[in-house]
Amino acid sequence: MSGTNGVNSANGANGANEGTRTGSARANDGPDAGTTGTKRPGPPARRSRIRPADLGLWLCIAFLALVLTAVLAPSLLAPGDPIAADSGAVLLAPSADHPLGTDASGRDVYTRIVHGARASLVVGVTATLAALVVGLCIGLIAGARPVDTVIARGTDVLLAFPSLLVALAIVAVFGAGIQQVTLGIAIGMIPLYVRMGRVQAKLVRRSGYMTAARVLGVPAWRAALVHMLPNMAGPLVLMAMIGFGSAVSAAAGLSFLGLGLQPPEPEWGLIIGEGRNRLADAWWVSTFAGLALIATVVAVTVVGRRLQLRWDRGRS
Amino acid sequence: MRDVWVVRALGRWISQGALVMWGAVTLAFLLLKAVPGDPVDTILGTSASVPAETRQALRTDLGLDLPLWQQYLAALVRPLTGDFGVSYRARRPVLDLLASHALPTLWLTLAALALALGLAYLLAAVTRRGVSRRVADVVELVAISSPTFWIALALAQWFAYRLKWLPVTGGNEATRLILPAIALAIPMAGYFAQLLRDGLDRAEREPFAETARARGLSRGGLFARHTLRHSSASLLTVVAFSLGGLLGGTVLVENVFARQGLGRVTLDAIINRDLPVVLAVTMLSALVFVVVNALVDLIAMFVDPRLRTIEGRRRSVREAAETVDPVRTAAA
Amino acid sequence: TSTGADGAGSGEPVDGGTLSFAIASDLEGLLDPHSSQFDATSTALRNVFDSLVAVTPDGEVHPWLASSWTISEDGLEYVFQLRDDVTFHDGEPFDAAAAVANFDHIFAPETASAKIASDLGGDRFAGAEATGDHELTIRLSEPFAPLLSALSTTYAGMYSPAALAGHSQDELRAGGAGITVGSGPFSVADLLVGQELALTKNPDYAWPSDISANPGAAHLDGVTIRFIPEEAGRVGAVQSGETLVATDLTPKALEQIGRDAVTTQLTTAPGLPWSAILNWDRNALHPESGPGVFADVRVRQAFQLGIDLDAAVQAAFGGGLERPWSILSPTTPNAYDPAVEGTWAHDPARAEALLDEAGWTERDAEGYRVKDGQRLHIDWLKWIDGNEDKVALVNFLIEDLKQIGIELVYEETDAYADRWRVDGVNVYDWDITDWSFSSISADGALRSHLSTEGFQNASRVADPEIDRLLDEAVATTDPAEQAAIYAKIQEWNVQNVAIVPLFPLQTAVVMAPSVQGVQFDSFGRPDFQGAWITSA
Amino acid sequence: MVIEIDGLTIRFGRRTVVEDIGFTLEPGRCVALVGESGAGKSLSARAAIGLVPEEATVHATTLRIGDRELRAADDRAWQHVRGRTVALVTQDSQNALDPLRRVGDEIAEPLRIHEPGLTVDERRERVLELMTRVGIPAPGTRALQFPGELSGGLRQRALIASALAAEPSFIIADEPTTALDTITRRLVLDLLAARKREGIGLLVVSHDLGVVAELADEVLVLRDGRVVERGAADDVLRAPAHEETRALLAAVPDGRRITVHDVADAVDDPASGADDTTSDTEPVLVARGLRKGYALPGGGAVDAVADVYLELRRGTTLGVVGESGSGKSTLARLLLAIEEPDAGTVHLGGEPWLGRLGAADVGTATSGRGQGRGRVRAVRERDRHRRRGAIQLVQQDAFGSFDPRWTVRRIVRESPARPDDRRIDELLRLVDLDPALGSRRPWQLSGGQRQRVAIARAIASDPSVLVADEPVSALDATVQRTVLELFVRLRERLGVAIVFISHDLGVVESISDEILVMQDGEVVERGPVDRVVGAPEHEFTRRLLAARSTELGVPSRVCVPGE
Ligand SMILES: Nc1ncnc2c1ncn2[C@@H]1O[C@H](COP(=O)(O)OP(=O)(O)OP(=O)(O)O)[C@@H](O)[C@H]1O
Ligand SMILES: Nc1ncnc2c1ncn2[C@@H]1O[C@H](COP(=O)(O)OP(=O)(O)OP(=O)(O)O)[C@@H](O)[C@H]1O
Ligand SMILES: [Mg+2]
Ligand SMILES: [Mg+2]
Repeated sequence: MSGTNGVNSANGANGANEGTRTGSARANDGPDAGTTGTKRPGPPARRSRIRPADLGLWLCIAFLALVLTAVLAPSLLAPGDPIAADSGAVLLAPSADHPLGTDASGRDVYTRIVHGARASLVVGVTATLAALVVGLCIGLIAGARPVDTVIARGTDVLLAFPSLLVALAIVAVFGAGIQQVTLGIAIGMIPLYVRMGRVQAKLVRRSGYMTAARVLGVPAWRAALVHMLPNMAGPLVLMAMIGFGSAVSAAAGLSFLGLGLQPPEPEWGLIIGEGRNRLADAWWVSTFAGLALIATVVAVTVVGRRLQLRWDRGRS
Repeated sequence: MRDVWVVRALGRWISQGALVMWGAVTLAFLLLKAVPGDPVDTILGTSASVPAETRQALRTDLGLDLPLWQQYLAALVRPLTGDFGVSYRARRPVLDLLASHALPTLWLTLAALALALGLAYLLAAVTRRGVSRRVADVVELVAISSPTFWIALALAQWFAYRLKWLPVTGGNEATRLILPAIALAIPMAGYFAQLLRDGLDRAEREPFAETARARGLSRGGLFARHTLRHSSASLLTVVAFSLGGLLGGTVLVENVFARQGLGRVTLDAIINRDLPVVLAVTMLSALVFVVVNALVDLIAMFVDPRLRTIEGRRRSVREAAETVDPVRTAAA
Repeated sequence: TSTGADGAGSGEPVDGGTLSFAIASDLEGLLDPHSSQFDATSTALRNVFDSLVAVTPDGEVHPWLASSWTISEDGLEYVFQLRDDVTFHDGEPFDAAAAVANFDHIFAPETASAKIASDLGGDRFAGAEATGDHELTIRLSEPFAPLLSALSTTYAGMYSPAALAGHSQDELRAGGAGITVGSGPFSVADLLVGQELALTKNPDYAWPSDISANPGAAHLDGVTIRFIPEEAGRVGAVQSGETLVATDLTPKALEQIGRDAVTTQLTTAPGLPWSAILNWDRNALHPESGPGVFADVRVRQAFQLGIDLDAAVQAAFGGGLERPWSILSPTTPNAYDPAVEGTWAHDPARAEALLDEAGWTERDAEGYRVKDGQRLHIDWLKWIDGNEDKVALVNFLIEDLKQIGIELVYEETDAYADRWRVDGVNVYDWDITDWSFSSISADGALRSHLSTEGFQNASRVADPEIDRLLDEAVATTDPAEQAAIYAKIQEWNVQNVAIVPLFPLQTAVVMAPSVQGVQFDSFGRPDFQGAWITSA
Repeated sequence: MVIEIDGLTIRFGRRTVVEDIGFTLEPGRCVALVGESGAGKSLSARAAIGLVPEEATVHATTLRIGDRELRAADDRAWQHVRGRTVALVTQDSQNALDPLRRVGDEIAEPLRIHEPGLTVDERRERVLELMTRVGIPAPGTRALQFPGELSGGLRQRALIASALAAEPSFIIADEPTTALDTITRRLVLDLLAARKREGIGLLVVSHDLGVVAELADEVLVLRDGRVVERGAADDVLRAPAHEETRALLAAVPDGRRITVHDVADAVDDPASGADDTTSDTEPVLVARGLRKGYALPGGGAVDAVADVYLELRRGTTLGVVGESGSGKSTLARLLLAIEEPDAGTVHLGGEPWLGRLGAADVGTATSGRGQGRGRVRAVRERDRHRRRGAIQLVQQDAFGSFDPRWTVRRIVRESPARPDDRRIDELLRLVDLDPALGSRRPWQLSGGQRQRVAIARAIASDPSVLVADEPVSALDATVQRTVLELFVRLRERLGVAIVFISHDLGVVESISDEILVMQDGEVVERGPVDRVVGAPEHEFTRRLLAARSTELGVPSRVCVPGE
């Protein structure tokens, strides 16, 4: 984690030289160390600092709240019907009635984008979660050596496939549709998560507390459950939060190619695809759907990174 | 001593490469066999006017009535003799088909990669601190988050249709390469730039950087002589990983820009269950993966002598895995 | 109807230059006209292959590779006198033997001809024979009037016999220089799969049909046909001057390009307009599931009357298109029946009455009609190409039908093959699909769709009366009689609703003003033999 | 030419970490900054070369180097000074050279910067000369190697060579010896002393008074960023006026054994272990013929532990010393049975604990793996599981040995004894921790506190053997001392036997009854501590001792608590 940590840890009190090799224990552990005479502010003091950069963070959180509303209760944000065509309102430019214009079938683009959030995000979340769970599990078993080698090579094989193509192939096999797309994207992402899972598992396995657990006679299964899983999960979950963006993009990409969700249900990639031939005279269709997608991914990434930073800092 | 690590690396690449190729072919084969529907229908259409005998003859011709394991064996062995079969759909030798499509994609990918790297280095070098850095951070984040096909659409819209600066459609002339390459490069450039900057930050906080500064080296000197190499070393592995994402991205970009290329061939082949083409593309992409990884490995070992020992490799893989966000890498 | 450029062009022809021409479809595997049924094949290869005869848009037949012909009294024997001055691009001479080789190829099973074999009469075609060096005799087993018009198409184009003999069917389909060898004004120079087809001028060309304005070799040095699948791409390519000619454009695209900037040729192709094909017998293989909703003629009629096609076509395609009334395009020679116009205008009240009558009286929570617990539901399975204008059109129809309580679901799936046939048996697991079928002869369009044995008879019409009418029509040589029979069939369709025409199959070709002398065939496909590019 | 600093104050935001410090550094003289960790030593020293972290604000009334006033100097101005007038030798020699560049290039860098006129050949010559000067053998080949290919000592010397390259008048050495093993440490000290004799001014930062005693002329003792005592080195070390100085001095391992008397004042709890009166003759831990090899990457193998025998009795401490890589940790892992040996056995409390049962009787390890499976069965983890609590480990990196998400209480509770809350409080008190700390998480503890938690967890199951692998190496000297005392006290009170591993002979000496000296996996010398220290038989032990005795140039008259 030192990498992401690095981005901001310039303000970490002890800078880069943390670690054990320097021989500079950080606390003054005098003869009276039993009493809590810590004079220097520890990590908690650092955490409470609020910086102006947080404005961006709060904006992102607010936006995500909006997106979440769109997923759970789209009608709150856009009461209209996202599917019903209207031959009287074809390709209208943004106006008071249609803040983001209408598409070729006379449907309100804003309504479609709001209602499209669910499909786009559900695919992203489900696929990412699935990949995450598989990655965690495989990472966890990938301890015993022969198994590990097999898994490592297997992951290599899978990584040789561009993940979008994997998703494509899955959709080709099982047909287009929301479950298939989710499955395809999940499978496409799995090797990455397995890889991360393995690395995390290795890190944890090699850690002092796993040695300690062994010495303490903690059974292997228990150590896996109480030490490995939670300690692996943290970084993985946060990476998944960041990786979620690519899942959403991939889903949109598939829909865009006509292989994802099927019209007339709204979905962001689909909306972008529907507007692609009308960019010259009806730019609003593709453009706004794309912006919604980008903004969501940015927001999730920002929040994910911030949490990751916190997690890292919490442990050093 | 130097020879030893090169030889060892060679052995590793060959054995792992063979394994990856075999696995890739097997997977593709299984997947395609799982696809419902008859490739013969793809070839002849579903019209009832085609007599059943014709269909059967074609099936025999394509080897589709052999037992599955024989088909699998053929899929594995025939490529070794340079025989990749005939595309079901295009009715052309697959090798021909790939030969004419691989090059445009190669150019596109290379151009995009070069562009992304160039942009990333520029950004990372110029926006080290201050306001510019904060702006760059945001811009890069947005770039990373933008779907390739959307960027492609936007670029086509503005630079080809509206401003008419660049041609709309695909081809191999340099001018026709620019827009697709940019579309592919933008998210990658953002990602690379962030990685680079991260690497620079990290390197600057290393003790050797302090030592170097203590010798009187300027910031620029530090960048040029020390930190640049360090951040590049970690970027390299990521570049290798990004290749997969890049190939995936070409599907979309080639689609938007009507470019001839592997991406579209693959898309068509998958949709049409054109097994020979899918297998060949799979092999090709696995081969590219293997070769590029080997190359990157080699370059990395030249850049970073620590990688020449096994322990060093282990450590660096671990570090890369810790620092790099591989999810993003693949989707870049 | 065709508007815009007239064939001749203005000013003196200029020699030289290469013209680029943008089309939508890739030609991968479609370069053998004898096996392909796709428009793109014909669009791309019209100038590569010559045909025995040529047909004007109004159906007049003119000599081309055949300088004259006679038809026997009983209409069963056609004797063609062939030109003796024709050579193929590879130097092979054109003679009766070469023509026979072509017909043999068309009907060879491995060719798996998807179109032309049937257009030539299918089983009626008894054989072609060289009755002299340059005399070709075609025999039919039954009279088949549309033979000549079928012979005029690119799909019946004449290959060099050497090319046919020297290449496998796979190679012919894939095509390329040295494989796709005809005798036309241009020869295939290079094929970049997925990208372009390069044609170069055949300098020796001296045998155009007498419809052609240019008696000799082409003025252009070459034609580059570029495949640009996205409409926006073709529009952009024309706007930016990357290509001088483009086709496959929707009315909205034309608006976008602007009529002043280019010359526009609009042709409504003869044959079946873009239509909804109603499946009368869904679940034919699973009778236990009951017949589909369209088994009941009242439901079909309600469907026809419930859609507001005028508004939908207008909204989906812009002002350029007139809605169709008949299953034959007005441009189909000797066949169109103007009497059907206005006979099935939007009438929701009548539609509702018909549905009530058919027993669909209850309504469910969402307002759809229900009978025996089943919702009145129609699956519309998308056929090949769902560009967004067509999708929009369907979306409007969905709304119209919702008003009268019918639920229409449009499925854009790539797995349509599964819904068409399983184990080689046609299944047709859908209520509606959509396509068009361009054909210079009415028989070509109607027989395939409405005869009991028709290969495109997706409605599963099995009406002896119609079969009889179709046979009668091809048996007669009197155009007026023919037109009367076809009128009956068109009226029959309005009553029985096998097919609902949705919008005219209009081919739009746009050309930069510098392009002159392009001629168009009945389908609106450009012929570049007489074309040139002005330097201005 | 002097460095003159006065009124130096450094702040991070509102936090002042260095306040009003001043000193003058002259050629040929050495000023030392000492103080506990975090006292501000490094920051003060860095201020003299203008390399305080960017986020810090620095004020000084005087900041002069030679006749240059550098208070308001920008980076460019500092660049002229750095390397040419003042050079810096950082503590972390492992990482202070760019691992991607050749050693020669790194040494040459100051020349490149400050003497751009030199030709390539001249520069190379200078580099070789420098390398010879700092005692790097075969400089020609070394110059072409990468830092990673050099041993720690060579790296440290290369670093010094690089600092000397542009012939600076002053060298700042920040903890120059901390992470080094004793022998290398000696070399570096000698090297610095020689530079001082050559007339270079030294500013040494260390919490190690041994180093200070040897090099410094003047000492500044810092605490919390303030000078609490300053004066001539001899005076300060001999007669420390401030208690901080005294604490620092007390912590210096001086080879004197820490005895119960040292810690007696803390013992008043009659709790556990004291009931033991049975004879000590029966050893609790016996290892026979232990052998463990690792395959080397690229073929070959290394014997990390080769044929080791040892016996350990109740209440005694066995010290294990040796250079880095000599196999100490591997031995520990074998004793704990978390690694399977290639050969040999371990008996714990008289019962088989590790290795093949049959082979135990033979006594010597004959061969590797596999044969005679039916008869000779290795002890399995299942057999050991119940007895795990009897042998426990204290690791060097206490922080790393805790699950970072857990509270102290939960960490201690993981012990196989499953202590309840009352017992945990008791244990915490036993290791001198306030039970209130039980709800904290590892990162909220100081290094010493963490080590105590680790010890508390280890003794919770009432082990008969405690294996401590470098338990104090990561702690600074003051804390080190208190932890050592804790070990002694626990040993006396609980009767636990301790295997104490360290690379630092001084530390081992102060706590052990017997010493085992390891080199390359083999035990080269063993015996009672007095005998080994007093009359070393093996050459290697002598070297370790030599390095130790000169380094600890601190007069042992200084006051030690409890004496
Ligand atoms: N970059 C920084 N940001 C914030 N605080 C810092 C930074 N660097 C050092 N400090 C703080 O300044 C104080 C003095 O640090 P300094 O490194 O000088 O200590 P030191 O005496 O060298 O300790 P050690 O023996 O551990 O090296 C410490 O409290 C430290 O936490
Ligand atoms: N898992 C392993 N795989 C391969 N070699 C190993 C492994 N563990 C230790 N070694 C090697 O065994 C030797 C002894 O290592 P060990 O860790 O026991 O040394 P040490 O005396 O504890 O050193 P240090 O003081 O640095 O901790 C070293 O050469 C080391 O490289
Ligand atoms: Mg320090
Ligand atoms: Mg060790």
